[in-house]
Amino acid sequence: MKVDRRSFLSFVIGGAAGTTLSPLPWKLMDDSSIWSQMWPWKPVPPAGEVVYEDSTCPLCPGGCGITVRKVENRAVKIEGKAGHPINNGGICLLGLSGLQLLYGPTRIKSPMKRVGERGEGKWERISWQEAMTLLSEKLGEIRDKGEAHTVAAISGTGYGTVTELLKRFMTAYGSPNFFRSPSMQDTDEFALNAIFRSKGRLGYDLENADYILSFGSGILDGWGSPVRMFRANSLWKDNQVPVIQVEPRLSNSAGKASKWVAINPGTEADLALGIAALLISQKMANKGNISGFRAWKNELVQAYKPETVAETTGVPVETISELAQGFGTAKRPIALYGKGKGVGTGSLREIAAVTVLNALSGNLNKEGGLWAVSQPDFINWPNVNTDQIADAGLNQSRIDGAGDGPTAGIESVLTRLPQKVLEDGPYPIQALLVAGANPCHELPDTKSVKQALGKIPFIVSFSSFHDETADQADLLMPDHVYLEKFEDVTVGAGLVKEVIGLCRPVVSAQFNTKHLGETLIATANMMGDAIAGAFPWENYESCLKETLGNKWDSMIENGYWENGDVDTAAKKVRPAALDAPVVQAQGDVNSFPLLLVPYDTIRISSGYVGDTPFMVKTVSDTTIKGKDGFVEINPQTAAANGLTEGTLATLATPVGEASVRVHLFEGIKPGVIAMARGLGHTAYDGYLADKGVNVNELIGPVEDPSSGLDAAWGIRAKLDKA
Amino acid sequence: MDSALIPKGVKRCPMWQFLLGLGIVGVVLAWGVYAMLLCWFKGLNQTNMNDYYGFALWIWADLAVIALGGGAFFSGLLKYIIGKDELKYIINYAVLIGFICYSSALLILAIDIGQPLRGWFIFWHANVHSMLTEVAFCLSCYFAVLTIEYIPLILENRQLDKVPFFHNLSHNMHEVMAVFAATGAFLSFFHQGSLGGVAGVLFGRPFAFREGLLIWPWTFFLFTWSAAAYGPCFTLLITWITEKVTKKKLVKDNVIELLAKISGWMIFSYILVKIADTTRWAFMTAPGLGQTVADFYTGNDLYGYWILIAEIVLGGVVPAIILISNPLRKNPKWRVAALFLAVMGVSLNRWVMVLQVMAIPVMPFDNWALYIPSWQEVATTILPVAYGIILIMISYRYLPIFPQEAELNPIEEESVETVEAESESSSDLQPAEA
Amino acid sequence: MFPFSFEWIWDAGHMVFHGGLWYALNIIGLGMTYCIIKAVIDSSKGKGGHGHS
Amino acid sequence: MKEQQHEVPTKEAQHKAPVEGKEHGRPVMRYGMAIDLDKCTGCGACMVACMSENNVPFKEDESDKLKSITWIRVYKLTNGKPYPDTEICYLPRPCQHCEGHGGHSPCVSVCPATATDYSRETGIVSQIYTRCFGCRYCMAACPYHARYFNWYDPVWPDGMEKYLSPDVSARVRGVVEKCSFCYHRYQLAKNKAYLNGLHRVPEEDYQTACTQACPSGAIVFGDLNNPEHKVHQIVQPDPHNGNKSKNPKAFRLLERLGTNTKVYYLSDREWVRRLGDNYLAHEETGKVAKAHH
Repeated sequence: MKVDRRSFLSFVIGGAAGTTLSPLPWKLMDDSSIWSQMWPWKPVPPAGEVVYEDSTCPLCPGGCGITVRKVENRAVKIEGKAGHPINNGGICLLGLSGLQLLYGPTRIKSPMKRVGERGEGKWERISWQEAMTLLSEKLGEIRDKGEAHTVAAISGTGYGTVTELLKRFMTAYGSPNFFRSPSMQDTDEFALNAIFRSKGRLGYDLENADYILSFGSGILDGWGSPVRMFRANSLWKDNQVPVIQVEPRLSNSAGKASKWVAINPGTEADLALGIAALLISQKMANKGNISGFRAWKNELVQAYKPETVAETTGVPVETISELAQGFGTAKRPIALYGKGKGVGTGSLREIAAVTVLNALSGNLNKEGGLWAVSQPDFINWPNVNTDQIADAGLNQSRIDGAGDGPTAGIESVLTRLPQKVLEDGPYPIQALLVAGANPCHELPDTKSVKQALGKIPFIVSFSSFHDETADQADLLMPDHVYLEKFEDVTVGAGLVKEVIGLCRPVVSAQFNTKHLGETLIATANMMGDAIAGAFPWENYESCLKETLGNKWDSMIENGYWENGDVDTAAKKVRPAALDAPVVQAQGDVNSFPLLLVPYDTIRISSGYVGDTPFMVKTVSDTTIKGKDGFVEINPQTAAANGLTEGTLATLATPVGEASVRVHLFEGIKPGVIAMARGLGHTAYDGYLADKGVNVNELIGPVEDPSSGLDAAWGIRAKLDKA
Repeated sequence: MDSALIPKGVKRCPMWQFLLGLGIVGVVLAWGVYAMLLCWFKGLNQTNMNDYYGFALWIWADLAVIALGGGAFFSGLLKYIIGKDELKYIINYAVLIGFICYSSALLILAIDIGQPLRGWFIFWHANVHSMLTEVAFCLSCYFAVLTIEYIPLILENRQLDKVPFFHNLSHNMHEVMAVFAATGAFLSFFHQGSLGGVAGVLFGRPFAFREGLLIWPWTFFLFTWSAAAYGPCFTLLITWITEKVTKKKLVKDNVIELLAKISGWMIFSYILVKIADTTRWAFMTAPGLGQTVADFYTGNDLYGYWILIAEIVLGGVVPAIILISNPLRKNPKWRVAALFLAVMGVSLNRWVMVLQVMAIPVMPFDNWALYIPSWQEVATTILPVAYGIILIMISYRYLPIFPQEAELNPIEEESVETVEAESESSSDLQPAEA
Repeated sequence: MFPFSFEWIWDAGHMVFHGGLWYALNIIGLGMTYCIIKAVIDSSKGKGGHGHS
Repeated sequence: MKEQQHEVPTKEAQHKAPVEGKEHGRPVMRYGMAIDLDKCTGCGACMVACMSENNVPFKEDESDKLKSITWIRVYKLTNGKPYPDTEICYLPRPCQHCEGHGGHSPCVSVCPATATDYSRETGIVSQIYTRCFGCRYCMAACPYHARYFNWYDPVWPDGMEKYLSPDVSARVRGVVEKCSFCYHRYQLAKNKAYLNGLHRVPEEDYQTACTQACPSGAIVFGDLNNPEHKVHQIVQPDPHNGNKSKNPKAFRLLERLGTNTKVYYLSDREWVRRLGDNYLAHEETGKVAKAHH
């Protein structure tokens, strides 16, 4: 027994000593250093041959040139294309993170048809053949009943072959109800139409201007072609060009401007006219560009005395005359129109006011001035010879009444669609095709938009992503993502030149998706000669080549086609609606003491494409915290309402209600609160969904009587501690 | 039933009581172990640490226990090198407490690092310019020394001592203990100092940064000095608590008072230097880097001037005076109060040198960062305490930790016990060995 | 820690630091070896302990 | 351990040549940046360019900025004045690649495992992910919060790992990472230069991802030691005054701490320059910063 004890102890000690002296611990150490740096779940990207391929970024109207770095067949990085006429190497964060869209899990991976309830997200994968059969049969039915006009289509923004193909499809099919989702282009075309009485768009020769007066345009927040704007801004810094930003909130644009003029929201037109009046009364005005000048000049000077303007705008008299002096004495001054990213059309009066101001500077269509650029017209397809069913349909009035009354010369008023659908007038919509648009998130008063879609029996989405609208669809026919396909990208966006960029397939299609152009051509061919006849091309690529004609070669070579000297669309301004009533914010002052204005930021994509994970990561914690979104409020106003930094509050407007957090910001006018546009997604995945509030749920469209277009710039609101 | 293992001439509580005690503390221990495993397997996202708070509760606990464990090396120094022989009556306990503190410190470090499997890189790829490297080396070496100092104590267990080899081993180790003690002191000087250096060298953080001597910032010397000064207070405090729990007098007052007195003078001298250092830092160092005391102690909800007062006056000047003055020191109430204050003081100092350093913004446009530890952090910080209590319970029960206990608490019918012990000894050996 | 791990340099810093380190390690190591060996010898001489009586 | 060796950029660790003078016959380079804060618009392109270049991971919720890995982070500064005199300015903050005194940057000197190093060749502060064991001492040492800890294992949503670049290894949970001035791009450029028989890397061949992407052209990157490089001409570093810039518009973050950073900022606005360092009430902007110790 004693032996036991001793042997036991010696065993323990001997064992311990033995182990330490053996190579075992050393081996284990060595191994641990290997394990701990190559766990199986750590991805090891395969290396390989590196190549760069040029393409164009269509994610916003900017049309930047991009270069994609590839390792074997994987795209690993998107960079700005050096030497490109628009961005020359620069690129924005959305463009940079395009690969997260390409490879992202929110892609729709194959055509699908709905099996569960609408919006329930239950889908059944089907073949393209099935999908196109489904579509063509459904449309065929409606058409055969002679109700072709009850089919509506919403396309993405911009001018291009794909949009035109969809339009053509609708024409051949026999429906007048083709809609384009709102963009700066509408504003431009509308301005040309209403004030220049011509077709085309506005062009701003910013690089050559020597005095910039921006009426709330997000020069650095995504207005126009964002990267071009950033570059222009740096150019201005180098040349000490004064930049004046008129805005109720200290946006990035205002923060970087040489002067920020804080103004009562919605009174920009008055300030513009006030300055115009001063230019005239102080003989600094050049009437050469304006027709019917004498008719209204005295009226104008009378109506917009500095004191009156100061009263309405909240801008001190001396500031107004200072601006007039600056603008009047500058050689090449230019005034910018279009709030934030310039997507909202705004009121005719406001466009007119700013345009008049530019006209008074005397350098319309001159270096450093505002240009009336004629429309791009490289798409010259033979007219569709429609059959009588189509003619019958096309003879029906548009459901939104676009083109009649104040909206004369306007193609479509998408913001009117939901209301018309809800009130079944003039006729119900039986089918809706949505391509490159996400009305359920982008349009004001999204609640009624969703209700409206709920009333439409058949909805087809061509979206590449599981966005809010796709969630409401019955049939998904996913389009390629831009990096997987050929497409022309016509860049308007306030350039004083014509640029057409070319998207090309940098990588092969990652999923079972189909180019929208192909889908349209193929479907058309399945719908009988009447429609098939309008699509003589055997596939989209040949259509594109044929359409671009001699431009094609240079586009293949450089990735873009450029035309430096553009034709001007008009020489003279015919002021309109200067005396039109001011478009007020919806809601009454007593029950809604505050003013809610949405703001745009380059870090949040507010269009058809949602924010990428990388972009969301750059959004500050005073914009989103966890799932809560913030409203910016002046400390004064906050104190008056018993709110402190980060307080949870209920934000109510005549349109909707939301729970938000409060961020105190000195750079916003007391009484005004601001909320970022583009948040509050309900679709997509956890990297984007349920973050913040979609401001469109709180703001409804407000129609400008003189244009019929939505001119809402904000809405009355109240904010109560939750 | 385990009486065969219990040292001769002392009385221990019945087994059931002992086991009950173990059980209760064991539950806390288990909770801590669970949290520890969470941190190891799920990673440090289990904590509330963040990129501003890279060092947090744990590192504070680490610095604190090492400072408090300083009692071991300093009383060792006093006994073996300086020759304060009376201290032999408390040195065992000092060693045990030191052993607990240092093993805890090492454990905490092992949990705190993001890649525990690579922890040994700190030795293998040592960067000799890093204070942390110095800490790691000296800490582990000194822990070895403490183990060496603790082993003879274990071997003196009644049963183990019967094994001639063990008997001789412990005897021989006692012989050369002075050498080990000296080495221990040497190592302690450096790792205690380096721990001070950890904060002091941060020239990017004006709140922590201190000028110094050669490569060593003043905090290096302050930390060593404070550990030597405050460590014994902790030893005495724990002794007092043990006496309260066991309801026995375990160490004679003259021993206690001797150590208390030395500690008092050490704290006194330390706090003078500390005040000098603080003044220099507040009026020269920090302003030279563009920050003022106001930047450090205002503009946040937690760290105010109170912390400075609490550390230096309450935790320094006051206990120093109490322990120096004979009448106050000899009065148990005052003495114990002083010990409490002292322990609080040094812990607070370590807290300030870790957490407040992290909290204070350096870039003018940056903000204060305050953080609340997650339960996993708290649990893993309490873990060592539970472990310490258990180790003390077991050691106290089976080892002759307090040489004066038998004398101070004489008991009768000793013979009976021993007889009983002999007869049962065989069956009771396993626990002692296992 | 060892001259063969590659970040090792033969500069003053390394010599001082590792000098001190290895010095301490050796004392500890040799001290313990001494104690153990002596203990083995003593036990074989039958000194101490009541274990084997 | 063999595994780490190939991870170590060049052999900086071994040789400790003086920071001035020559290195293996090649002139010593000090790569750095000049960021024009008046041009910077806070658009965030640099952040995303960096994330996509360097395989930086992302989580579902990144709104806790104290746990969000952004090698280059854009801070929003304000002059603190009430409406309507409020002004804002954006300040992009990559790793400042401190040289400290003789290469003793705050973080390098404290790393216990030599997992971060100051390159005598390029002046770049490297981070060796496979050597770092996550003690986070370097993070405590960095006053710029330029270092980030991987609190979580990086997880890319299904399919997204396809875009990961092979030039930069993905990091695992528990290690520290930070801006490397796109060091891999330097290595590529160096190889190219070698093949072309050049013994210097041409300015345009080595540019960081953020510099390249910045749509405002606010970032200028290059060798501060090389008079031909734009960054040198803008900054005009004064070697006799702790590399302080001779350009009155220029300043460095926390210059007076003696971190001797290689990222310079430019602004016309005095309040912006003053926010770049800690000043005592009576001190004049830009006057006090003198390399300390």
